[in-house]
Amino acid sequence: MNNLPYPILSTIIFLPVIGVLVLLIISRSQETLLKWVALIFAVATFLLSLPLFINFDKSTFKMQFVERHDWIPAWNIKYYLGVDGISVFLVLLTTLSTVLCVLISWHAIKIKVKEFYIAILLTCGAIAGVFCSLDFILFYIFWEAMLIPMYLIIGVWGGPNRIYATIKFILYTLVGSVLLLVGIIFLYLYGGTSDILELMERTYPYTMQLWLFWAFFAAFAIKVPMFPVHTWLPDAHTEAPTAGSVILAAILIKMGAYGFLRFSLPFFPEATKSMVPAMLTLSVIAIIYAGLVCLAQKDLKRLIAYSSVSHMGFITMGIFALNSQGIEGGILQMINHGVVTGALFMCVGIIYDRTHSRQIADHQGLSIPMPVFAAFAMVFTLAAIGLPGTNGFIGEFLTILGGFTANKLVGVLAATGVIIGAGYMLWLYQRLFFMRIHEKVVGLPDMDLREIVTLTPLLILVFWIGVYPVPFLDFMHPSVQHLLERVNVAGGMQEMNIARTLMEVIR
Amino acid sequence: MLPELFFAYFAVTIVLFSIFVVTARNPVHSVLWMLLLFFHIAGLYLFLNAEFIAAIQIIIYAGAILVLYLFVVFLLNLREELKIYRFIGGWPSGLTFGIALLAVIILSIRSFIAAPPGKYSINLIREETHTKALAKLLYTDYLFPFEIISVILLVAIVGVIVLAKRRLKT
Amino acid sequence: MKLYLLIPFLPLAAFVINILFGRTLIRDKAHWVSCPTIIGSLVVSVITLIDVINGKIINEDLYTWVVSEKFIVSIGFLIDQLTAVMLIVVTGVGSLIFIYSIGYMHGDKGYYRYFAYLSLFVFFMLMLVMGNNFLVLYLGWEGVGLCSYFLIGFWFEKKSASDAGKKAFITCRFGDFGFALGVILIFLTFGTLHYVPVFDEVKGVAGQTINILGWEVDLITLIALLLFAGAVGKSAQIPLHVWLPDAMEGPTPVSALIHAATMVTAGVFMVARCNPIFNLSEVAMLTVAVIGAVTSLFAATIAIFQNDIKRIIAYSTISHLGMMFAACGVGAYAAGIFHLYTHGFFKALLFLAAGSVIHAAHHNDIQRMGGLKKYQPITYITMLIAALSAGGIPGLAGFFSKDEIIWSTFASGSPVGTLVWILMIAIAFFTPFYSFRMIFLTFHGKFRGTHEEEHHLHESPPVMTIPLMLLAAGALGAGWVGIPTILGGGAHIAHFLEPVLGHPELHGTHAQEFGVMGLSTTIALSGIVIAAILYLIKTYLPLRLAQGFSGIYRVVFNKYYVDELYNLTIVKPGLWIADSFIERFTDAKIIEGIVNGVPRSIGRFAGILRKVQTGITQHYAIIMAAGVFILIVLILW
Amino acid sequence: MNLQFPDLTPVMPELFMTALALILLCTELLVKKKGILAALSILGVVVVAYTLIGSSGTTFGGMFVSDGYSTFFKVIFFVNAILSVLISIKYIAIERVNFGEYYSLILISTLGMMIMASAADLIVLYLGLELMALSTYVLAGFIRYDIKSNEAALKYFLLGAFSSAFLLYGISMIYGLTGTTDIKSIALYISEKGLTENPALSLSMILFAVAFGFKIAAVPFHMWAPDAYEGAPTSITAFMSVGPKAAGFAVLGRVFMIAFASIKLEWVAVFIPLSILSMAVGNIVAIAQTNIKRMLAYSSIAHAGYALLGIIAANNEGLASMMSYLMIYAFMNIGAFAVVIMLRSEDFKGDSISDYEGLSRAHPLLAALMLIFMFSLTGIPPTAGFMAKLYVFMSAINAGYTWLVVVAVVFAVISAYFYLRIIMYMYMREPKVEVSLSTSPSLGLALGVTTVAVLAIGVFPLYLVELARAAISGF
Amino acid sequence: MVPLNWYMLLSAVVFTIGVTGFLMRRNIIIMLMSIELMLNGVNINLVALSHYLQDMRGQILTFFVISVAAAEAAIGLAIIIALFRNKATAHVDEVQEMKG
Repeated sequence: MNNLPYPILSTIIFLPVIGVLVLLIISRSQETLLKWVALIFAVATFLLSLPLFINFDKSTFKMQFVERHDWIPAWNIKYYLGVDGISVFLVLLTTLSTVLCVLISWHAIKIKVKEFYIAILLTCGAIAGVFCSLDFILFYIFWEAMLIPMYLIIGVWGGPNRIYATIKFILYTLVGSVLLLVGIIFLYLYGGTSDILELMERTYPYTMQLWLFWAFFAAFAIKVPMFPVHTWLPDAHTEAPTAGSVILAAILIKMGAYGFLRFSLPFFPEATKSMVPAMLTLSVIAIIYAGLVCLAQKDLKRLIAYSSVSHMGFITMGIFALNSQGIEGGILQMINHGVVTGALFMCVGIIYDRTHSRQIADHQGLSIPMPVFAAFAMVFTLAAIGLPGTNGFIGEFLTILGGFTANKLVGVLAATGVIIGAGYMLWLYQRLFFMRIHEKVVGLPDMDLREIVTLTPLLILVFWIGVYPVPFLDFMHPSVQHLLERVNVAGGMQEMNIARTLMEVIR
Repeated sequence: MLPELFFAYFAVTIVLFSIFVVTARNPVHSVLWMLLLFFHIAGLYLFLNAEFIAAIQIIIYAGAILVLYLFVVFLLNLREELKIYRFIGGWPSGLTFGIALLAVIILSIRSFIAAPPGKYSINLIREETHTKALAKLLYTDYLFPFEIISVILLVAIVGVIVLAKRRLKT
Repeated sequence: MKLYLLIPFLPLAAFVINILFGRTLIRDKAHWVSCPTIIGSLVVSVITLIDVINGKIINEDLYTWVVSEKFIVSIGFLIDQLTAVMLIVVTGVGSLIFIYSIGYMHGDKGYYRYFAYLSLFVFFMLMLVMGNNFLVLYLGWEGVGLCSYFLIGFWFEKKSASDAGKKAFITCRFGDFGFALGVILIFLTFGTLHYVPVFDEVKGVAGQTINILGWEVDLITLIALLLFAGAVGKSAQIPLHVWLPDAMEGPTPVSALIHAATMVTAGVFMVARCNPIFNLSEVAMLTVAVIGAVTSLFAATIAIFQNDIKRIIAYSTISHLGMMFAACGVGAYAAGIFHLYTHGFFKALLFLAAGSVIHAAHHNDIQRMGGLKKYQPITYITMLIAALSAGGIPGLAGFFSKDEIIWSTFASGSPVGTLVWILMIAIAFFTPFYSFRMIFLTFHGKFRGTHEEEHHLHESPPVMTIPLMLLAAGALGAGWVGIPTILGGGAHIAHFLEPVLGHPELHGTHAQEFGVMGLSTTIALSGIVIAAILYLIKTYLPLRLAQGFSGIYRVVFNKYYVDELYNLTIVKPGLWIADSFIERFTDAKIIEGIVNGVPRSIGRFAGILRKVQTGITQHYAIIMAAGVFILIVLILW
Repeated sequence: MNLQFPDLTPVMPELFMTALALILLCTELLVKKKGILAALSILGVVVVAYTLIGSSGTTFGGMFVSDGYSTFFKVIFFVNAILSVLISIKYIAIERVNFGEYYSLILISTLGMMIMASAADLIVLYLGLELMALSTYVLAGFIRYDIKSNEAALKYFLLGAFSSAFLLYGISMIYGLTGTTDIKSIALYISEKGLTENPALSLSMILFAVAFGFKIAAVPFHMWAPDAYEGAPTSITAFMSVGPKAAGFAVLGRVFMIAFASIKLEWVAVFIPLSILSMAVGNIVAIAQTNIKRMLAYSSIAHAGYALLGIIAANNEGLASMMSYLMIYAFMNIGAFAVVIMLRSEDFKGDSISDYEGLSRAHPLLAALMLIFMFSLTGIPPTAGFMAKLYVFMSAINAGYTWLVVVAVVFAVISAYFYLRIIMYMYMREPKVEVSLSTSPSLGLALGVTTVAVLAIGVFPLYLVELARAAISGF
Repeated sequence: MVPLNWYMLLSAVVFTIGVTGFLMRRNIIIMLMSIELMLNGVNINLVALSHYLQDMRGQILTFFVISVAAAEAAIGLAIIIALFRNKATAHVDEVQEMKG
């Protein structure tokens, strides 16, 4: 139970909403004030979310900081929040990203400033809600509500082709989430409750599991995004404003992976097991396929977007490896990817703010005018290619280890993704920062204090997780163990059931 | 045998007149066929011991409604009307579905089972006279629908005024 | 007090300080941060070495690094005999190169950056050799690769430099791919990654097989080969050798430190470290020996025709690395490590001397040099010592280690050993030949450059020449710790390393040993002589020979077209697939075709469907009637 | 002879409503300011709503029943009437049809709906339906100098009369089969006499479905809707996209759930294709529209398809979900129309989708409201539209129609395309024309009420759900 | 005695003739008359049933139908007149401002 003096999870979700209300009453001409109010609320949310990290009880898999109130008694739907080792970091990542998104947009956003910060705060609040919800319907509401501000963020403040991108984004994700909705309703009616923990305790018939698995898969796979439903992401990333890309990369697409962990695995263990080969195959295809596509990109953001797909492939591979290393690696990689890819998008944003071009060819020799920035970008690039000592290594290694344990070929193929990753990232870095200086970048100012402040927390996280990941991993052990027990025990029961039916048939 | 003959006469004429109504080139002719049709239907009602209904069929339908139609028909440009084709494009499909509908309706009412007779036998109605029996019911059991009809007629009055008024106020 | 911790963390501290404050505060005083720290490391290393000699082996965990269920790995250090030797090589050679760099890099605008990277490199290299488990090894492994990437591409404005850096990193990644899988397989087999338990239990799993894609493969062999794949990448063996020559784009001291003395030898170190695993697999040993020997010869032949002074030395490095692997492959790990140790000195010296030459000549092409000995006497002498040492002239450091290898291969008694021995003998000819070709072309004869260039020629400053001289001393005498018993030496190093590396079974008499020694010496001397004939006396001959054997010449001169082959078979098709097939076809046409096609066809369908709404009331009514009809038919029949 | 005076308590709201309409007709002659009429009608409706309390019971020999079910629908009708009046005041002045009859007709039409909702006898039902329909025909053609309005009225009228003829034929058929027109007695007779297999009964059921399907604008009986919605005065479009549809659902629920209870399987089989087709045609054709009223008309067709899911579930929970759906739909749809109306000014039509381009630049608040309504119509939380869809999906899945819900959600995605297009125009395009809004306090009030309702129900649907459940409990 | 079915058949025929007329004719007034035909078809049915079931309900409904028909006719004709004023036509296929 929550032993803090305030309902921490509700605060995380709704403090941004309060911020939105405050923003609403401020005149739109006072842009500086708007920014500061948004920043203050974002920072406050972040600070208030820190007890999650400090006060978390690492010895139990049980939900913590639980809040539970009646919400729609007629449907037995509760306002039920809580975090465990799987979700706690995602919540923290969300609150951190909010702050960074506000900061990174400080000068980049020039039109409809008020709406922009409203949208940012709403998105982050809703995404935090997704990670905290322990009630299915509540979960789904946050899951979908996030789309509204995100639609605007990409569509209003995005690049030239933003309308296509945003419509693609929203329709793509809607296709998945409506199937999720059907699945949720089905589960809810089957179990008579929408309490996730309670539903998790039940066993479901195998055929039903299979159907529901695919329904859930539709939503989560699109969100992740897994091959072959990944094509919305490059467009969305490319056209979104920097903050939008950061939200997308850092937290939004984690919702999919989180969904797999929180729902698909424990709810449908047998179905998951029988679908593992398919899932692993898709993951590996994503890793290699997206990696190769990266080699062909000419647009900065598009390249990083595809690299995101590739990295998310590692995460899904880890998750569906169904072993401790894989899943913990997957969770850690979720955080890592959030940090690193988020940071890379910020880097792109910093470049874009200066040159207003996303073409790789328009930038060369950036490290001459911007040495500090080059150093920052280098660190994130290295983290992205999984260099030991950075966070990327731990996550990638654990997921590959998990994948290899589950299926050797998968592990081997995934490991090739590491080579390709080094290829495209270093090539990108070379084309951006090295070689003779391009005339367009001559005399660009280096990062200012705000930008340094924005990127530094991520830099610290890169090294912290890379050098000493144990504090992070410790959060996960009980929850992941519990999850695996659930998957494995249920699997045993399934076999028993099959055996029993076989016996009956024989008799 | 006589009732059947009567019925056959009425049935044949009703059907024929109906067809004439919908096929006549000249709307005035249509209205006039309609008039004849209504008289025959009224005759059929009489045959079914429904004197009052027969009476209002003639008074309201033939007397009021059809006259209204006639007025409006004359209001419109008839000369133009006679020159052009009377059916819309794609009328064969309309005809097809009309006939198809008739076929399925007939097929489905073949096995029609009527409900058991109620208390208003012919004798009872004769005893009380048809109009009185109907009126009693209208003012007692069917008072509520009767009141609704009054509102409907009111709407008709208001509606016609609103729609057909010539001058715009504002 | 864990003193040994200072060894890696002093350079790390130097890196942090330099990278944080270098640009603003330290600037051209960066060496005042880096040099003292590495000398400090050297001092501690020496102390540690003495401890080790006294029997104090350290195996300690600093802290737990990664925990996931059974997967528990620490940041921990193992300092045994092998490590101690490596520590001396790294910090010793490193210190000298650091000092040398002060002169060489003087005035470069990336001065602080250079020292920062160099310090970082030393840190990772030390982590690599000091780690007590495979994951720390991997950390160092990738870390040195990274620094190599930085330093090769140090002059990043040059496209060739940044290309070379990238190439080095990515080529190594191919090897690391195998290495990482090997590490994973080790964990899955032994449940731990720490050396001691793994090596203790390795005998227990001998003979086990593992199913890979339906093939039953010997587990130990697989692990060994996967690990060796990493070594092949890092130590630039065939087929992953292509990056090392290009790596010469970096500053010359970097080539000396990273691409000669330390990083590239990491592969040898790793194979030696994992000798309990390799020993159990004949196939793996055979592979190591053959690849090593073939690479060695291969690189030596290429070196003959190169004109870039640094590339010659680079190919020479590949060749020597091959020899070390060949030694390991026949079980003579100690010989390999011994050669690693001596090679560290003479090859670093060669590079530094070459650097001194380049410093004066401002280019790398030996065809445009000549007669430099009068301008750069110290450089000339030191380089001569290095070349003699490399060539295996008796008495010098290189001779003892090289001879040890040749003898070991000869005496291993296996057919492979004999084959390798034959190749080694051939190399014994080539090595002095190309070394002296280089020296003759550089220092002897007349200067062949422009007059203005000649004007600039001068001896390097003391800060560069002193390290040269110190290294020359090493190239001379470093081998004396391993003088074989038949020559009256104690073969100290072999005995010293025996607890870790074991002792190879050698079958041979003293007479044979003398015979082999004599043969190789003779051949080496003949190499020098032929070089002298071709490049000092009859200088017209090389050209004529090249014309006479133009086919062979062209193939070898172009490095057997390996780069071109890779370009054609891997890089080009890879990019083509990425661009034309996946990006333009699969992604844009198929997936996006469906993704955009479905909404588009819905939109088109909407356009058609709205035509039903004709605006004519009867049509509406007809549709209603049709609806009624269809419903009735649907329900009643 | 029994001339007992009937109990008037249950029918009180209807009586008051009639009186109100008549009073308005009379006052129109006296007052010059039409705003007073509007205020009067709103106040009157509030009073009528007040009389709803305690009006439960059956009267007129069982022909009229006032129960929870009818009360709930009457509340929808009142909401519809009040909001429609609110959005009309300025609008009909702009359209220069500011006549007092307008309000009376709205009220009479509402009266017709109320009678429909309470009808327990097919005769009453028919008359209520005609009352509602006739007044709506007139309202649709209210801008009589406008050819579009004429056309709308004409098409609506012709097809409406056509469909009610079908209804009558169905009534005659069932009358012949059962000898009664009382809904409960019909049910009793059918189940007692085992008429369930009789094709004539099925025919009659289908004819009912056709007539009601017409009122709720379900495909293929929807053809009138786009034209009528586009041509009718916008306020009336709002009015008739909610009121007659809700009334249609009210009678649909009562007739089919009670009278045809024993042939559930058959009528469910009728409504499933209707529902699928409605969702399909409504959502797909809406994509191709350029006129926002027409687009909303197709959207309204699609929403009928969703609400039909509640009917298809064929149980009390299904009905409750359908009722909640309609209530929510009333708010969000009228809200959307209120925005549409706001764009209409003296010399600017403002009903083309392209008129919304860049609306957020000049009128951010209005754009934000439209955004809420559009998302609500799409069914994205935390708006009420989501809860509406959730509830009907829940009841449909509960009844075993998971596949149907899958179809429904797929079409919901398609619907997102055209709803979000409006938002895209408002927020992501640059304005091409200067749009001046015709604001008025009443319009603002309507927008405020609908927005608050959409959001409040979206976040706290419990009251509505409980209300709907309570309403259905005595069914 | 004439069987009930005959009446019902007649009613069905008249009804569908009305339907067909409605579906085919261009003239709005004739369409209106077709609707009247349909209503009359229903009325025949109702009166006949009323007679055979010995129940007055059918006739009462007929009475209401006739009244409603009157109201409908009035409003329908008013709409036609309003339309005619704006666009001088009585042909339904010429009234297609709105479609699609």
